[in-house]
Amino acid sequence: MPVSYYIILAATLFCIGVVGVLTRRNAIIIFMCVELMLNAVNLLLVAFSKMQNIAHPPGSVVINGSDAQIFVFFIMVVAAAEVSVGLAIIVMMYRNVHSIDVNFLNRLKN
Amino acid sequence: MDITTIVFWLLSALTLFGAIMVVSRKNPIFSVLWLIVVFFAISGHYILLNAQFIAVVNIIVYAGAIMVLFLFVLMMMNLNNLPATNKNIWMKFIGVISGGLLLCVLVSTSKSAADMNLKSIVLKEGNIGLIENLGKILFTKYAVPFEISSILFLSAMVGAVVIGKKD
Amino acid sequence: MNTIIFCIPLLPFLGFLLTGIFRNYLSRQLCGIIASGTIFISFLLVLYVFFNHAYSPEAITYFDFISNPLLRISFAFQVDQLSTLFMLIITGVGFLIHVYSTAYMHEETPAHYARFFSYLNLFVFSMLLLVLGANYVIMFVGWEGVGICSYLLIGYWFKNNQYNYAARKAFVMNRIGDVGFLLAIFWIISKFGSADYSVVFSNATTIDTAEITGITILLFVGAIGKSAQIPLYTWLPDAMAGPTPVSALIHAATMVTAGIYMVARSNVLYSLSPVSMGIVAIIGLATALLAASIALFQNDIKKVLAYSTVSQLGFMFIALGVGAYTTGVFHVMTHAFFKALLFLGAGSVIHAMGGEQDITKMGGLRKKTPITYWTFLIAVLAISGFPFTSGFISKDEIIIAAYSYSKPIFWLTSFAAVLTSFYMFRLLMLVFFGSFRGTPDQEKHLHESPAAMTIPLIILAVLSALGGFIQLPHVFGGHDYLNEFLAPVVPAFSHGTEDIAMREYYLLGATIIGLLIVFVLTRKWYAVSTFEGKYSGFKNVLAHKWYIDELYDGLIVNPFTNFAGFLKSKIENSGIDGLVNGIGRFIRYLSRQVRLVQSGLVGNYILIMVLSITVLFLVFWNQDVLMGFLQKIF
Amino acid sequence: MNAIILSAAWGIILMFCSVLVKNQKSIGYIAAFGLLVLLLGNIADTYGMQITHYNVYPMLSVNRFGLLFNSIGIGSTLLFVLASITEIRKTGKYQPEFYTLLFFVLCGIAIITSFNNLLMLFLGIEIMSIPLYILTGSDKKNLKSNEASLKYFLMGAFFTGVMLMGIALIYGGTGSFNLAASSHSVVGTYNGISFLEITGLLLLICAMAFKSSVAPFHFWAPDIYDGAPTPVTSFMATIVKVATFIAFFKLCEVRVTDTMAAVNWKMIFSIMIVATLFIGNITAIFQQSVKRMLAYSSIAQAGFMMYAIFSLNDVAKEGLLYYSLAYSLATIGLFAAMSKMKDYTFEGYNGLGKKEPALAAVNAVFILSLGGIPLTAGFFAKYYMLAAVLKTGSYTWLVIVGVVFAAISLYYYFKLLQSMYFKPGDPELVDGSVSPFFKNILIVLAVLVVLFGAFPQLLLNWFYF
Amino acid sequence: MIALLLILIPVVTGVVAFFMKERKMVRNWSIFSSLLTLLCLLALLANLAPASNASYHAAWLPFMGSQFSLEMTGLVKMLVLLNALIYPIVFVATFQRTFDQPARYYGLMLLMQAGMMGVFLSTDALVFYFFWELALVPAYFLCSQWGNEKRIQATFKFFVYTFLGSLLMLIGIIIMHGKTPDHSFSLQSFIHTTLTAKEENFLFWLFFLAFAIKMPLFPFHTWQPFAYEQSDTSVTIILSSVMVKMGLFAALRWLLPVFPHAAHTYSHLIIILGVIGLLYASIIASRQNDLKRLIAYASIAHIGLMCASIFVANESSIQGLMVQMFNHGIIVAGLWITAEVIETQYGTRKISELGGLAQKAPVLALLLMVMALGNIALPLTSAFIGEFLMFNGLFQYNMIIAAVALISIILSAIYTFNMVQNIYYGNTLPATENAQEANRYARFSLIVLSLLVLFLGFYPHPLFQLTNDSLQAIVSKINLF
Repeated sequence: MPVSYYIILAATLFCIGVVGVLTRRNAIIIFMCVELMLNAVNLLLVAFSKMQNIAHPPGSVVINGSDAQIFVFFIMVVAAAEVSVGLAIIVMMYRNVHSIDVNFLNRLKN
Repeated sequence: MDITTIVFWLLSALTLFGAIMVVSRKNPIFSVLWLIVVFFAISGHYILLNAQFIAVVNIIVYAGAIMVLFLFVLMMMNLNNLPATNKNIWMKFIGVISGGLLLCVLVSTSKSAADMNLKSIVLKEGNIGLIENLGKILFTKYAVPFEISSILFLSAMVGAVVIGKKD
Repeated sequence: MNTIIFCIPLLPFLGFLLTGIFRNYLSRQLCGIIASGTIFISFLLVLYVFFNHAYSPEAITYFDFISNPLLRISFAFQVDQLSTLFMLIITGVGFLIHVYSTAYMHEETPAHYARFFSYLNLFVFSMLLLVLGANYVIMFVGWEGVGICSYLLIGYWFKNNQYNYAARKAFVMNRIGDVGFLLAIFWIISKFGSADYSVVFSNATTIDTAEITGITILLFVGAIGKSAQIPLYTWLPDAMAGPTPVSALIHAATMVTAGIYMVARSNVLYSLSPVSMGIVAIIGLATALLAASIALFQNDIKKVLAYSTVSQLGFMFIALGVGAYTTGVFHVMTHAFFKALLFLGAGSVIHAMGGEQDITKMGGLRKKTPITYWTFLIAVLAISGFPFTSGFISKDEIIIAAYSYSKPIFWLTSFAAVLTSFYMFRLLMLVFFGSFRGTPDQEKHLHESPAAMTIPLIILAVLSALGGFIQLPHVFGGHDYLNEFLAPVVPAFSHGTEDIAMREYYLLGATIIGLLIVFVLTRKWYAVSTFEGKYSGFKNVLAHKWYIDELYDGLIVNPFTNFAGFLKSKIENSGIDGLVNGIGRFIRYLSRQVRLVQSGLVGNYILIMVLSITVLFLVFWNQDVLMGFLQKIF
Repeated sequence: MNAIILSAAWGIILMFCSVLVKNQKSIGYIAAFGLLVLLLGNIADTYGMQITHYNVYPMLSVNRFGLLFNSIGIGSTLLFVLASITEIRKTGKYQPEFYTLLFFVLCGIAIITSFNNLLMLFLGIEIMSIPLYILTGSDKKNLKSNEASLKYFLMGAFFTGVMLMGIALIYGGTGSFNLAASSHSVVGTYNGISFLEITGLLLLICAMAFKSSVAPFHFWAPDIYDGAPTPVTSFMATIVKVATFIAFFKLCEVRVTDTMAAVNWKMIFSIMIVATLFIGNITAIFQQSVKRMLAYSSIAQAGFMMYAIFSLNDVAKEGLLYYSLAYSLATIGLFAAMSKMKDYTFEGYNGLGKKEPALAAVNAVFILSLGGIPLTAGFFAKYYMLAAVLKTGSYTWLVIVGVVFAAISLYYYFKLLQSMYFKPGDPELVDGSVSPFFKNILIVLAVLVVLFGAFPQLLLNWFYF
Repeated sequence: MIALLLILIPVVTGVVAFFMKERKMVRNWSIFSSLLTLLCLLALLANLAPASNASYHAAWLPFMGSQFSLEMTGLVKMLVLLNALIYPIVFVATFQRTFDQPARYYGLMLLMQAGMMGVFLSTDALVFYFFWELALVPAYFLCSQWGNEKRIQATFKFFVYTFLGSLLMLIGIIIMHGKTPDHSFSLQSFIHTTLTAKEENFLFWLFFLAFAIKMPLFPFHTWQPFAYEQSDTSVTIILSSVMVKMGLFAALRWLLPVFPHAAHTYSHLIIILGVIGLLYASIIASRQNDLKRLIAYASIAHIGLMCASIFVANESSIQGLMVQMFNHGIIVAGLWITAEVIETQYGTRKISELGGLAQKAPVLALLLMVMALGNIALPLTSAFIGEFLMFNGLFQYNMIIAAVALISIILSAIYTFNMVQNIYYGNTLPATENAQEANRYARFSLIVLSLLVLFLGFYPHPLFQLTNDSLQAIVSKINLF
C-alpha cells in the first residue's frame, strides 16, 4: 500500500477537521473537529511508523518506527488532558452566558 | 485487489464519510455519534497497520472516555432552546474553500515528495505496534516525557477543578 | 601716528557710547558738547594728519579681523590722500552739522536728544571706518554701519510708522546693493586671495578683463544701492523722513557719496574695464536726468533737495564713468558743502515754518530769515553752477571731461545741469520770493534760527562759494591742487593734447546766459503770491516721480508679498508640513481600519490564520516566481 | 533539569498548601520563596550542580542558552509575583491553585527552553498552555475572562493540531523526532530536504508563531491579553511569550540554518516580521485602553524578537536573551503599575505624575525602555536585534522597516507619558494608594532596567563566562 | 577629568534638583550648578588645568568595542562653552519666573545640558548615540510640560521626527561597527575604515538624515517652528541655540571625516537644499505674525546656510561655520530671551498686537536691536564674521549659488526689521499700553549676550584661535581629493 495514500487520507481528514472548525459555531463541535484533526495526525503517524520500519535497507541506520506510535500515545494523553480542561471551560462559559455559540464571544474585539 | 485493500478502501471511505457527517450534522448529538464511528474506522486502520495497542487505546480513550465526556456535556447543556444565530452561508462557503485550499497545498506537497512514492507500507505485518515493544521503548527512551506528562495531567486536573467547580 | 589715526574713528565711537549709555542722565547741553566735541577733536586729528602729510602707502594694521590659512583680513586703516580728503569732509561737515543739530533738535526730550546724537556719532564712526579701511572688508563694515545708522536716523521719530517704513525701505534697498558689493568682495578674494587694496591694485593687471568687468560691475551695484542710482534710488527721497540734519549729513554730504568713494578707490580696477566705466557713466547720466526731471515739480522742500542729491550723485558717477576720478571726488567735496548747506538751510526754513515742509505754503521768507536766505542763495548758485562758485568749477570739469569722452553724454549732462539750475531756482523763488502763502499762525511763528544754526550755515556758505578754488581751471589762472593732492591714489583725467581752454570759455558764457534765462523764467513763474502745486499731463507724471514707486510696488513688492503668502500657506503649511502631518493622519486612519480585522470572532480569526498558512506555503514554494514578479513591478 | 524538577515539586507543594495553610496571605510568599529556590536551583544547574544525574540527552539538551534564559524567566517571575501579589490575591479564592499552575507553566518553560526532541517541544508547549487556558479564565465571574479563556483554548487546540501535523510530516520526512534529524533521501527533495519535512516545518513554524503571537497568527493575543486578569496577562505577555521565542529560536537554529532553503525561510520570516510590526504598531495606536495597547505593543515587540529568528546568528542569540529580559522587566512593571489603576484607559492615567510621582516615574522608565531609548535596557535590546540582522549582510531594508515602526511605536507609548505627566486629571487608584512595598518592587524593576541599559555586560557576560 | 566633570556636574546636580522642594532653592542650586560647569570649563580654556583634562577614557562595553571616551578639540571646546554659557544666562533670565513644578523643570534642564555636553564630547559612536538620545528625552519632557496649548502634539512631532532620524543613524553606526577592522565604535576607527563607494553613499545618508532632521535642513524642518512656538520660551532658547548645533556639529565631526567621498558626491545636492532652505525660510519668516514662529524660521534660514557651508567644505566655509555656530547660539538666545520677556510681561506673541515698546521699554528695545542686527549679520556684530566667511566659502564653491544665497541678506533685513518695527516702533497698542521695562534679570542676561555679540563682532580672534585645530583637522581630511 503506497504511503501517499495514507498521507492523502490523513490530510483529507485533517482538512475536514479544519473545515469543521471554520464552519461550525458550536464550541463543542469545534472542539470535536479539533479532535478529528488530532486523529488524522495519529493515523498519519502510525502509517509513517510502519513506513519507516521497513523503508530502510539493511546496513543503514536502523530507524525503529515505534517512536511514532509512542508519539501517538502521547498525543492521546495530551488530547485527554485538553478535553478535560476544554470541556470545563466550555461548561463554565455555558454557566455564565447560557450559550456555547462562539459568535457570541465578541466582547473582546478591535 | 486482495481483501486488505478492499478493507482499506472501505475503512477510508467510512472515515471520510463519518468525518463529513461530523462536520455537517446540525444536531451535536449526531456529530458525536458520527465521530465515534470515525474513531472506530480509524481503529480499524490501526489494526490493518498492525498497531494493536494504539487501536485498543484509541477505542478506550477516544471512543470510550473522551466521547462519553463530550456526550455527557452535550446532554447536560440543553442546547435546543438556544437562540438561533443567523446563519451566514458565505462564512461556511469561505470556510470550505479555505479548508480545500489547505488540502490542495498538503496534497500537492505530498505529490511533489517523490521520495514518498518509493515507499510503501506493508499491511498486517510487523511487530512494532505490539504492546511489548512499545512498553519497552516507553519506559526506557521515553521515560522522561512519560514522567513529565504526569505534570500535564496534574495541571489538567487542578485546572478542571478550579474551572469546573461551582462557587 | 597709528594711535592718532586709531583715535579718529574711536572718538566718535566714544561719543556714541557716552551719549548712548548715559542718555537718561545727560543734559541736552552736555550731550551736545560731547557729541560735537568728539567729532571736533577727530576733525582736528584729521587736520593734523593732513598737515603732517602723514600718508603712507602701507596700511596700518591693528589686528587680524579674520584669519585662516588661506585668507587673512586685517583690521587695518589706509591713510592716504583720498581717505584724508573724505575724512576732512566727514568730520568737518559732520562737526558743523552736529553743531547745527544741537539747536535744531532742542525740542526733543533729553533722552531722545541723546539718542539722536549717539546715532549721529555712530554714523560718523562708521563713515570714518568706511573711508579708513585698508581693505574691502573693513570698507564693507563701515558701509553696512552707515546703512544701519541711516536706518536708525530715518526712523528716529519712531512713533510714525510711515517713517519706519521709509527707514526699512532705505535699509533694504541698500542691502540689495550690498549683495553686489559682497559678491564683488568674494570675487576679489577668490582671485587675489586677499581683500587688501594694496594687493588687489598691484595685481589687478594679472586678472582677466572679463573678470575685472564682473568685479567692477558688482562693486558698482553696491554703489548703486548706497548712492541711490537707478534703479535703487527710490529710498533716498523717502529717507527725508529723518530729521533734516540727518538728511544733510547722511543723505547729502557723506553716506550717499560712499559709492563714489568706493569707485574712486577702485579706480585701478575700473580703468582696466572700459565696459564697466561705460555702464557707470550711463547709469549716472540716466539717474542725473531722471532725478532732475522729477525734482522739477516736487512740492516738498526736502524732496526737491533729495532728488537734487540723486541727480548730483549721477553727475559724480558720470565723472567717474568717463574716467575723471578726481573730478568725481572733487564734486563730492563741493557737493558736500553746498548740499549740506541747502539741507541745513531747508532745515532752518522748516524750523522757521514750525515743521512745515510744503513749499506751496511758503514764500517771501527772504525778509524774515535773511541769513538763511543769503546762505541758501549762495548754495543755489553753487549747485546751479554760477561762475566761480564751487559747483561751477566741479561741474564744469565733469562736463568737459564728458565732452572728451562722448558727445551725447556731454549734451545730456549739460541738459541735466540746466534742469538742475531750473529746479533749484524754482525752489528758491517759491520759498524766499513772492509772498507768504501759509497760515497766519505760521507767519507769526517765522523767525531767524539761532546762532548755533546760522553759524554752520555761514561757514558752509563760504565753503560753497570759495571751496572750488583749489581746483580752479588753468584758464582762469588756477592750479589743480586737488588733482595733485590726490595723484598718488587717484589719477586725474587726462585731456591729452586737446585744448580745453576754449571750451571753458564757452561753458562760462553758456552758463551765465542759461542762468539768466532760468532766473527770469523762474522768477516769472514761481515768485508768486498764490501757488497751487497741482500739475496735469506730463508734469503730473513728473510730479508723481514717473510712477516708479508704484511700478516697484506692482512689479516687485506685491508679487513678493503674495509669493511669501503662497509659500507660507500653501507650500509650508499644506505642502511640506501637510505631508508630514498627513503621514501621521494616514497612520491613524490605517489604525482605525486595521483594528477592524480584529473582529472578536474566533471563526474569523482561524479562517484568516488558515489562509495565512496557505499563503505562506505558496510564498515559500513560489518564491522565485514572486521575486521575478516584484522585480518586474519595481 | 533542576528547574523542571523543582518547579514541578514546588507546584505540588503549593497544591497542598490550599489544604494545609490557612493564612491566605502567606501563600504568595511561599510561592515567592519557591521561585527563589527555583532560581537558585537553576543557577546551580548552570554551574553544573544537578539534583539528579539522570541521562535525559535524547529528550532534553540542557545548555547554557536555555539555562540562562530559565534564570531570566524565573527571576522575572519572581519579580512579577512580588509585584502582583495583592492582585493575585484578589483574583479569587483559588490562590494556591493559581500559584500551582504558575509553577507548572514554569515547568513547561523549562522544558521547551532545553528541548531536544519534538515530542518534548510538544509536551512542553502543552504543559505551558493548559495551565494558561485555566489561568486566563481564573476570574470566573468575569465574562471577559471566560470569553478569553474559551477563545484561547479553541485557538490553542486548533494550533496544537497544526503543530502535530507539522511534527508528523517532519517525522515522515526524516524518520525521527530528534531536533537535529535530517532527511536521508536525496530523491525528489528540495535542495536535499524532503518536501514533507519542509511542509511539516512550515506548519510547525506557523504553530510556534501562533504561540509567540507573531502575525498573521497573532489574533488571539489582543483579545486574550485584554480579557485575562491583569497579572495573568502580564505573565503571559512576558515570560511565557519570550520562552516560546527561545524554543522557536532553538527550533529554527537547528532546522532552518541547516537547510539549503534558508533564503526561502528568510522570505517567510520577513513577511512575518513586517506583518507583525505593522499589525502590532498600527493597531496599538488606536487603542483607548492601556491594557489593550500593551497587548498590541507586545505583538509589536514580538516583531522585534522575530529579528533574532530571522537572523539566527550569535548576535541574535545574545540579543534574544537580552531582549527577553529587557522586554519582560518593562512590561511586568507596566502591567503591575496598571493593575493598581481603577481605570485602564489612557484618561485613567491623567495626572498620575502629580499624584504619584514615583509610580509615574517608574512607568516612564518602562515606557522609555519599550520605546528603545538609550540608558534603558530596551535600547540595547533593539540594538542587538538590528545588529543581528545587519550582521547577515543584506536585508537592510528590513531593519529600516523596523526602525520606522519603532518610531511609530512611540506614538502610543508616549501617549501614556503624555497622560501621566502633561494632562491634568485625578487618577483613581484601586486601594486609594499604593503600598511602599509595591513601590519598592517597581523601583527595583526600574533600576534593573536602567542598570542593564547602562551595562548590558551584566547579563551577557553570563552567557560566555 | 574636566571633560567628565562637564557631564557629571549637571547630571548629579540635576538629579539632586529633582528632590528639592523650594522653588528658590532649586533655582539657586541650578544657577550654582551651571556656573560651576562654566567655571570648570573656563579653567580648562584658560589653561589653569592641565591639558590632559580635556579628554577622558574609561572602559564601558569592552566586548562590543565601545569605550566611554570624551575628547575635546577646538570645535568641541567652543560648543561646550556655548552650552555652558547659555545655561546660566537662561536661568538668570528666567529668574523671576515661577514654573509649575520647579524641581522637575530645573532637574530636566540640567539633565538636558548633560546630554548635550555628552554629544559634543564623545568620540565613541555608541556613547555619542547614547547622549544624542539622552539629550532628547529631557527636552521632550520640558517641551511637553511647560508651554502653550498645543505643546504636546508639537513636542511629539519633534520627538518622533528626530527619533526616526537617530534610529537611522543607529543603523548606520551598527553597520559601520561591523565594517571597522577592530570592531570598535571609536571615531578614529570609523575614520580609518575603508568603504566601497556604494557602502559609503548608503551609510552617508543614514547618518545625514539624522543630522539633517536635527538641524533642521529644508525640507525636514517642519517640526521646528511648531515645537519652538509651542514650547516654553526658556526651553526654546536651549533647543534653538544649543541643540540645533548638535546636528551641525555631528555633521562636522562624524560625517565629513568618516564619509568624505560621499560628502563630496552629494555636496551639490545638499548645498542647494541648504540654500533653498535659507531663502525659503527667510521668505516665510517675512509673513509670520507670531514672534516665536518668526524667530524659528529665521533660525531655519541660518541653519540652511550653515548646513550648506559644511558641504562646501573649504577653509573659509568651515571656519565661518564653526564661528557662526557659537555666534548664532548667542544671538538666537538673545532673540528668544526678548521673546520670553515679551510673552511673559506683555502677554502676547502676536507681532500685530505689539507696538511702541521703544517708548515703554527702551533698554529692551535697544538690546533687541543689537540681537536683530546680529540676526541680519551686520558687520561688527559677531554673526557677520561667520556669515561673511560662509558666503565667501560658498562663493568659492559656486558663484551662482552664492549669488542666489546672498539674496537672503536682503530678506533677513526685511523680516527682521519688520519684526523690530512692529514690536518696538509705532504707537502703543492695547497690549503694550501699560508695558513695563524688562525685568532686571532678563536685562542683565541680554546685556551679557549683547556685549558678547559686539565684542566678538569686533574682535573674533578668540573664536578663531579656539577652533583653529579643528579647522586644520577637518580641512586636511576633506582636501584628500
